[in-house]
Amino acid sequence: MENKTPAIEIEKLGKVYTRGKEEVTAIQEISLKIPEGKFVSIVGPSGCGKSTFLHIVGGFIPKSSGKVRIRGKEVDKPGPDRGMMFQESALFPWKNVFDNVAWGLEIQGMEKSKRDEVVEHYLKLVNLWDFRKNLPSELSGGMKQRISLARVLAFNPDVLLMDEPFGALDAQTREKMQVELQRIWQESNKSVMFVTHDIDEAVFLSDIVVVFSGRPAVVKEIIEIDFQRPRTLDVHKTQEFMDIRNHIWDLLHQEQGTSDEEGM
Amino acid sequence: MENKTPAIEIEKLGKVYTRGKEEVTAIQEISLKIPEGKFVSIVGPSGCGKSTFLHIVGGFIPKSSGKVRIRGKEVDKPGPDRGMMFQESALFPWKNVFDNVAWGLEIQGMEKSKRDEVVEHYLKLVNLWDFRKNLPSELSGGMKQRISLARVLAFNPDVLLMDEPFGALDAQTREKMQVELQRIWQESNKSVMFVTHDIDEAVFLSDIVVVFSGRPAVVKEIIEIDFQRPRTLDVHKTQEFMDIRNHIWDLLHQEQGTSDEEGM
Amino acid sequence: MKKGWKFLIEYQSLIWIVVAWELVVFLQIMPERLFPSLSKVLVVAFELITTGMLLENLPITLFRVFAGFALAAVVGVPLGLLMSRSKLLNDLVQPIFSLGFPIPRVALYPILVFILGLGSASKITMIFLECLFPIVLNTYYGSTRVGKLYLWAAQNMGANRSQVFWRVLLPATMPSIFTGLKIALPMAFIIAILTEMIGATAGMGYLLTYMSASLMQEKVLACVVLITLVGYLLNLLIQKIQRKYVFWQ
Amino acid sequence: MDKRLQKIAAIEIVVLLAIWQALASLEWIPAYLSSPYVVGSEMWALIVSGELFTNAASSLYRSLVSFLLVMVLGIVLGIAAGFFKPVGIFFQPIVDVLNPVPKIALLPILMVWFGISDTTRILLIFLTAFFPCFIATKDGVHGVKQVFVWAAENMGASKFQILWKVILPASLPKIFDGLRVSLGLTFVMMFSSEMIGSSNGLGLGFMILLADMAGRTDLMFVSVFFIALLGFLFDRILLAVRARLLWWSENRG
Amino acid sequence: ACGSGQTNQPAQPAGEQKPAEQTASAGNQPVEIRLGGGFASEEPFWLMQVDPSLTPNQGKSYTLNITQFRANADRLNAYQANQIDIASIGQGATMLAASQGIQLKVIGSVVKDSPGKGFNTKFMALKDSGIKSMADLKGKVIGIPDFKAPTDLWARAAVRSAGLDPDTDVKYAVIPIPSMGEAVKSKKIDVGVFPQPFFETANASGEFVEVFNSKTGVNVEEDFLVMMANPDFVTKNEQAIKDFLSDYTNTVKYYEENGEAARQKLIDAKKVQADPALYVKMTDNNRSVDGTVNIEAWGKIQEMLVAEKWLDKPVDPNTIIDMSYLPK
Ligand SMILES: Nc1ncnc2c1ncn2[C@@H]1O[C@H](COP(=O)(O)OP(=O)(O)OP(=O)(O)O)[C@@H](O)[C@H]1O
Ligand SMILES: Nc1ncnc2c1ncn2[C@@H]1O[C@H](COP(=O)(O)OP(=O)(O)OP(=O)(O)O)[C@@H](O)[C@H]1O
Ligand SMILES: [Mg+2]
Ligand SMILES: [Mg+2]
Repeated sequence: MENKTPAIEIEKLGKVYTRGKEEVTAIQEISLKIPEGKFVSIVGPSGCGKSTFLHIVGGFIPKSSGKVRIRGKEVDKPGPDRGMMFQESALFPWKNVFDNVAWGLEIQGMEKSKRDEVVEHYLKLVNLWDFRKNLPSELSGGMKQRISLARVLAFNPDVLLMDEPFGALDAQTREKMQVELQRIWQESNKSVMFVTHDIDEAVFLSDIVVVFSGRPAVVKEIIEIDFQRPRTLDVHKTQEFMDIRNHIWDLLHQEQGTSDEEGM
Repeated sequence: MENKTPAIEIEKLGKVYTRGKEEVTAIQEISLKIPEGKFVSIVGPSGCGKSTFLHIVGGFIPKSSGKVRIRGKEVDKPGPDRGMMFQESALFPWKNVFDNVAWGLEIQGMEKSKRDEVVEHYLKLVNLWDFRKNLPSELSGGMKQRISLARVLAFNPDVLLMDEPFGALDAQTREKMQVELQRIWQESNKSVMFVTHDIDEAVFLSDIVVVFSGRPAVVKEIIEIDFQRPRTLDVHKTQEFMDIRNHIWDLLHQEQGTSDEEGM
Repeated sequence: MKKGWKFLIEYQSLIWIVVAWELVVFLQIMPERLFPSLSKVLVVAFELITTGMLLENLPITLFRVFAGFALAAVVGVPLGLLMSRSKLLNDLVQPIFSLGFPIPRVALYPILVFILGLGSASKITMIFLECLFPIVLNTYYGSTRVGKLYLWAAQNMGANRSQVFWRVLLPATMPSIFTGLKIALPMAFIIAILTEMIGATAGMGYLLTYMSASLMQEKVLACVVLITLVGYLLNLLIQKIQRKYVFWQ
Repeated sequence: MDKRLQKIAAIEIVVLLAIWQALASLEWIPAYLSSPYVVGSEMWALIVSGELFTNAASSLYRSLVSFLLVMVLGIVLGIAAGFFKPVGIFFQPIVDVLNPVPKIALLPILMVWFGISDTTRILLIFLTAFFPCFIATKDGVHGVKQVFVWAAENMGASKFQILWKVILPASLPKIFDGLRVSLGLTFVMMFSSEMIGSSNGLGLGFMILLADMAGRTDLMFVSVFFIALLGFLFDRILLAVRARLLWWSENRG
Repeated sequence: ACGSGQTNQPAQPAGEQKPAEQTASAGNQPVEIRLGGGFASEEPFWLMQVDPSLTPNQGKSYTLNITQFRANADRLNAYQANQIDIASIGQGATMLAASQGIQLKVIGSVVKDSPGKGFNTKFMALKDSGIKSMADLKGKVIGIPDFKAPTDLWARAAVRSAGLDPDTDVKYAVIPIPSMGEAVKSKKIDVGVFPQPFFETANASGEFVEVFNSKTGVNVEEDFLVMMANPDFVTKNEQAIKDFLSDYTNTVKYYEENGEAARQKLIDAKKVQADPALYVKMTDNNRSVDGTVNIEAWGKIQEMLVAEKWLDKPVDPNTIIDMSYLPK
C-alpha cells in the first residue's frame, strides 16, 4: 500500500490568516499521507485549525505554504472529486430540501428520473423524506445537518471531507448516521476525512485518527485503529477501544489550556 | 418547595407552525413545573421541538395554545430575566468579541469600568481573552459558541435558557465549560433550562432531566437526579449514573424512527 | 513603481475612455464643435476654476446637495427601519411611494417654486423628495432581512424598543443603507443641477445653462467634467465612510 | 398583492383627491393648481378621443425597452462586477464617474450618433436608471454567503452555473431593491427624455411640455397623473413578480 | 414643380461625415426638410402641417418634418449634430452662432417684434404693486425666461432707457414663461415678461399692468425668430427650399389675413393646447408676409449685443442673410 500514490498527501502545509497588519497562524506545519480508501478522523481543541485544514484540502481557501495533493494532483481549487460537508449549514435557502439534495446531481448532468431516485434514497436514509418540500429555514439544526449529509452522500464524491457532520444530532440519530456512514464508505472505495469532537466517534469510525495540537496546529500524533470491519456499536465496550480512547483523551488534555492562551 | 411559586411553569403548551395551508405541529402538549434554582435538561430526538420550546419560554415566538409563566408572570415577550443562548450564533457581526460580550451590560446601564472587568472575567473564563478584538466572522465554530456563553453568563440573568450550548466544543473544552457552568449556577440562584444531545452531559449537570418524545413533542418522562453537589467528573463512573443514563438512552431509543417518519 | 502600475490597472477603464474620446476627436467622427478634445475641455475647465466661476457656483450647489441629501438620509433611514417594524406604517407609506416615485417631479418643479421660491428651499425640497425613495426602499428591505436572531438576542438582553432600533436594526441594516445612499447621492447631485437649470441665478446648473446659452459645447462639457469630478469625489467620500462602518461584511 | 395594501392605497388616493378638490373649490389654492374635477374631465376627454393611449403607448414603449435594458445589463454587469474582482475593478471607476454626470448634458453627443430618435431617448433613460440596479446588484453579490459559493464549487458547478444558480438567486432580494428604484426612475426619465424634442409629437412627456408651454396646468396634470398611474401599475407588477420569485425569502413582501 | 435638377449628395454641416438619411434620390422623390422649431409663435409652420391646401408643393417637391425643442441651445445642438436642416431660432442666437464659425444661412423671417405693428412682448407688474412707471423699477426683480435671450436684452435696454443701471439697479430671476404670471402674483418677482398667448391670459385676469414692453428700449424692428438653414443643404436642394418658402409665405399670408380662423384650425387639430377662448382672439406679433428680414435692424441689434458683451466679435449680417430663396 505504501508505494501506491496516496489518496491525500499533505506536505508542510501552513496557513496564516492576515487582517490588516495582524496575523493569526492557524496551521503551523502539517504533513500527512493518507492511503486510498481510508477513513481518517481529525480531533483537536476548539479553534486549533481543523476547519481551516479541511477548507484548504477542499481547495476553498488558499494555503500559505506547503503542498496538498489528491491522488497526485495538486489541489488549487474546489472540485467534485472532494465532497465537503461544512461545519455551518451551506444549504441554499431558496431551494427546498429535495432540490437542495438534487442540486449537485443536476449540475453533474444526471438525468431526472435517476436523480429523483437517488435523492429519495438518501432523504429516506436520513429520515427526512417527509420534509422534502420544506425550506431549510423551516428545519431544526439537526435536520439541516442531516440534509447536508444527504446532499454530500447523494453526490457521491471519491473523497469525503466532513466538518463535524453529526455535531447537532442527538445520540440516537448520531449512532444511526455513524453506522450508515460506515456502511456507505465500506461499500464504496471512498477516502474520508472527518473532523469531530467526539473521541468515541473518531475511534469507532476511523482507520486513522490524527490528533492536532492547539493553535497553531501541528500533528501531535497519528493513531492507527484496526478493529475489524464492519464494526458494531459493541466495539465501544472492548478494552482496546477504551485504551485508545483514553490515550487520545490524554493527548488532548495536555493541549488543554495552551490552545488559546498564547495570544495572537 | 412544591407550594412556592415555581420558577418556570408551563401549562398545556402547544405549538403549530403554519406555512400557507400546511401545518406542522412541533409541540403537541407540554406541561411542566420547575422550582426555583433547579438545573433542568431537555433531551429528545433531532427535530422534536426542543428549540421551539425554548424559544417560546424565552418569549421570542408566539405559542399556539397553553400558558407559560416565569415566577408567576405570564411570558409574552423576551426579557432580561431570561438569558437565552441560541443554537445558532447570535453574535453581532458588526461588533468585535469584547463589545459583543459587553453589549448587554451596556444596555443594562452598567458603568464602563465595572463592565470591562466583568467582560474580562468571562472572556478569560472561556479562554478567549486574546481574541477580544476579533470579529465573530474570524472565529471558529467552537470559539463563537464560547463567546455566546460568555455573553449570556456576563449578563447574569435569573433564568438561563441554553440551546445546545456546548455542541461545537471538543470534549476537553466541553468538560471544562460544564464544570464552570455548574459552579456559576451553584454560586448564584439561577434556574437553568438546558437543551443537549449528550445524555451524559444532561445527567451530569441536571437536577431534572426532561425527555421529549419525537415530533410532535410531548413529555415522555421526567427524571430527577440527586447526586450531591458539586459533582466532579468522577460521577460518570458511578453505577447510579450509568443506570440513569441507560434508562434515558432506552427511552430515546423507543422514539427512534418514529420522530420524523410521521410526515407533515 | 508598483503602486503606479496598480493605479493604472485600477483606473484602466477611465484611461480607455480618455483614449476613445481623443480617438473620436482625432478621426473626426463627430463634429468638433459638439465633441471637442478632452485637453481643450480641460483647459476650459481650468479657466472656469481660475476665473472664479467655479468657486462662485460650486459651493451653492454643494450646499443644496448636502442639505437635501442629509435631510433625506435623516428622514429616510429611520422611516425605512420603522416601516420594517410596523406593518401599519408600511401599509400607509408603500402606496405613496409606488404612486409618488414615478411622477416626473421635475415637471412639477415650477409649481414648487411658487410655494418655496426660487432660492435653495425649493431645490433642497426637490432633492430631498428625489433621494427619499431609494434611501427608504433600500433601508426598508435591508432591515426586513436582518436575521431575527440578532433582534431576539438584543431583546433578550433587555434592550428596549429604541435600543433594538438604533443599536441592532440600524447597524445590521448598514450595508443596505449604504447601497441606498450610494444610489441617492448622485441623484441628489443631478437634481440639484437640473433644478438650477430650470431656474436659478447661481449654482453649477446655472453655470451649465449659461454656458449652453453661449453656444459653446466645450464650455458645457467643461462644466460637465467639473460636475462629474465633484460628484465622483463625493462618491469616494461615501465609499470611504462605508468601508469604515461596514467593515464587517 | 396584499388586499389590505390595495385598500389603504385606494383610501389614501381618494383622501388626497378630496382634499385637493376641496381646496380648489374653496379657492384656497391658486387656479394654476387646477382641481381633480377639471383634471378628471380633461383626462376623460383624452381617453375618449384615444389620444391619451396613443401617447402613453409611445412613452411606454420607450420606458419599457429601457427598463428591460437596465434589467438585463444592470444585473449581468452587476453580478459580473461583484463576482469577478478584475471586472469589478474595471467597472468601478466608470460607474463612479458616469453616475453623477447630468445625463441631459450628454444629449448633443447622443444626438449626433443616434439622431433625434427613440434610440437617443431610450439611451438617456437607460443611462439614468442603470446605476441603481447595477449598484444594488453588485452590493447584493458582495453580501452572498461564502459557503454557498463553496458548496456549489464543491459540487463541480462551472463559473456560469455558480453565477446563474447561486449568486443570482442569493442576491435576488437585493437586486429587486435596486430594480424598484430603477423602475421609478425609468418613468421619471420618460418625461425628461421627451422634453428634448419629439419628432412624432407623441408621448406623455411631450404632452406635458406642450401643455406647459401653453400654460395649461390642467392638461399637464393629466399627463403627470397618467405617468404616475402607469408607474404605480408597473411598480405593483414588479412587486408581484418579486413576491413570486422570492417566495423562499422571509421578506417576500 | 418637382424637385428636379438637383444634385443629391448628403447635406453636411462643417465638413461632417455623417450620412443624412433624408437624401432624396435623383428622381422625383420629394426632399425631406427637417425643421427644428419651438413651442411659441410658429403658427405658420404648424398651419403648414395642419392645412395641406395652403401648401401646394408639400409632398411633391419636399416634405416637412418638424421637431419641437425647448431652448435655443437645444435647436442649435441638433443643428450642429445634423439632425435638422432648418432651425427656427432667435436672431441673436444666429449671430452668436455665426460669430463662432458655425456655417449657416438665414433664409427667411418667422416672426417679428416691430415697433407699433402687431403685438409687442409686454413686461407687466401687479396693478396694486405700486410700480407705475419705469422709475419705480429701482431695486425690483424682473423675471425673464433665459439669460442672453431677447427678453434679457429688452429688459436691460428698457431699464437703461429709464436712466437706471441694468446691472446694479435691478435684479433678474429666471422663471419659465408659463409660470411668470403666478410668480408675479405670489410676489416672487415684481415684473414678469409676457409673450403671447400668456399676455392674453394675464390681461384677461385684470390683475396686471404693463410697465414697459419690448420696444421701450429696443426700438427697432427685430426678426424675433428666423429660419437658419444649413448652407450645404440649401444649395443642394435649391428648388425644394424655394418651393418650401413659397408655400411658407403663402401660409403666412393666409394667417395674416385670417388670423382667427387659422388659430381655430390649430386648436381643432390640437396643435396648440392654450385656452381656445383667449388664443383664437389674441393679437399676434408682426410677421413679414414675404418672409424678408430687416437687414438694417440686424446691424442695430448686433451693436447692442456687442455693447452688452454677449457677442465677442461682430459678423456682417450680409454674409449670413440670404433672401434669394424667397419668392420674388
Ligand atoms: N477568516 C478568518 N480570519 C482570521 N482568522 C481566522 C479566520 N477563520 C479562522 N480563523 C482563526 O483560525 C483559527 C482556526 O480556526 P478553525 O475554524 O480552523 O478552527 P477549528 O479547529 O475548526 O475549531 P472548531 O472546532 O471550534 O470549529 C482560529 O483561531 C480562528 O480564530
Ligand atoms: N419556522 C418554521 N416553520 C415551520 N416549521 C418549523 C419552523 N421551525 C421549526 N419547524 C419545525 O418544528 C419542528 C421542531 O423544530 P425544533 O427546531 O424545535 O427542533 P429541535 O428539537 O430543536 O431539533 P434539533 O435537535 O435538531 O435542533 C421541526 O420539525 C421543524 O421542521
Ligand atoms: Mg471548525
Ligand atoms: Mg434545536
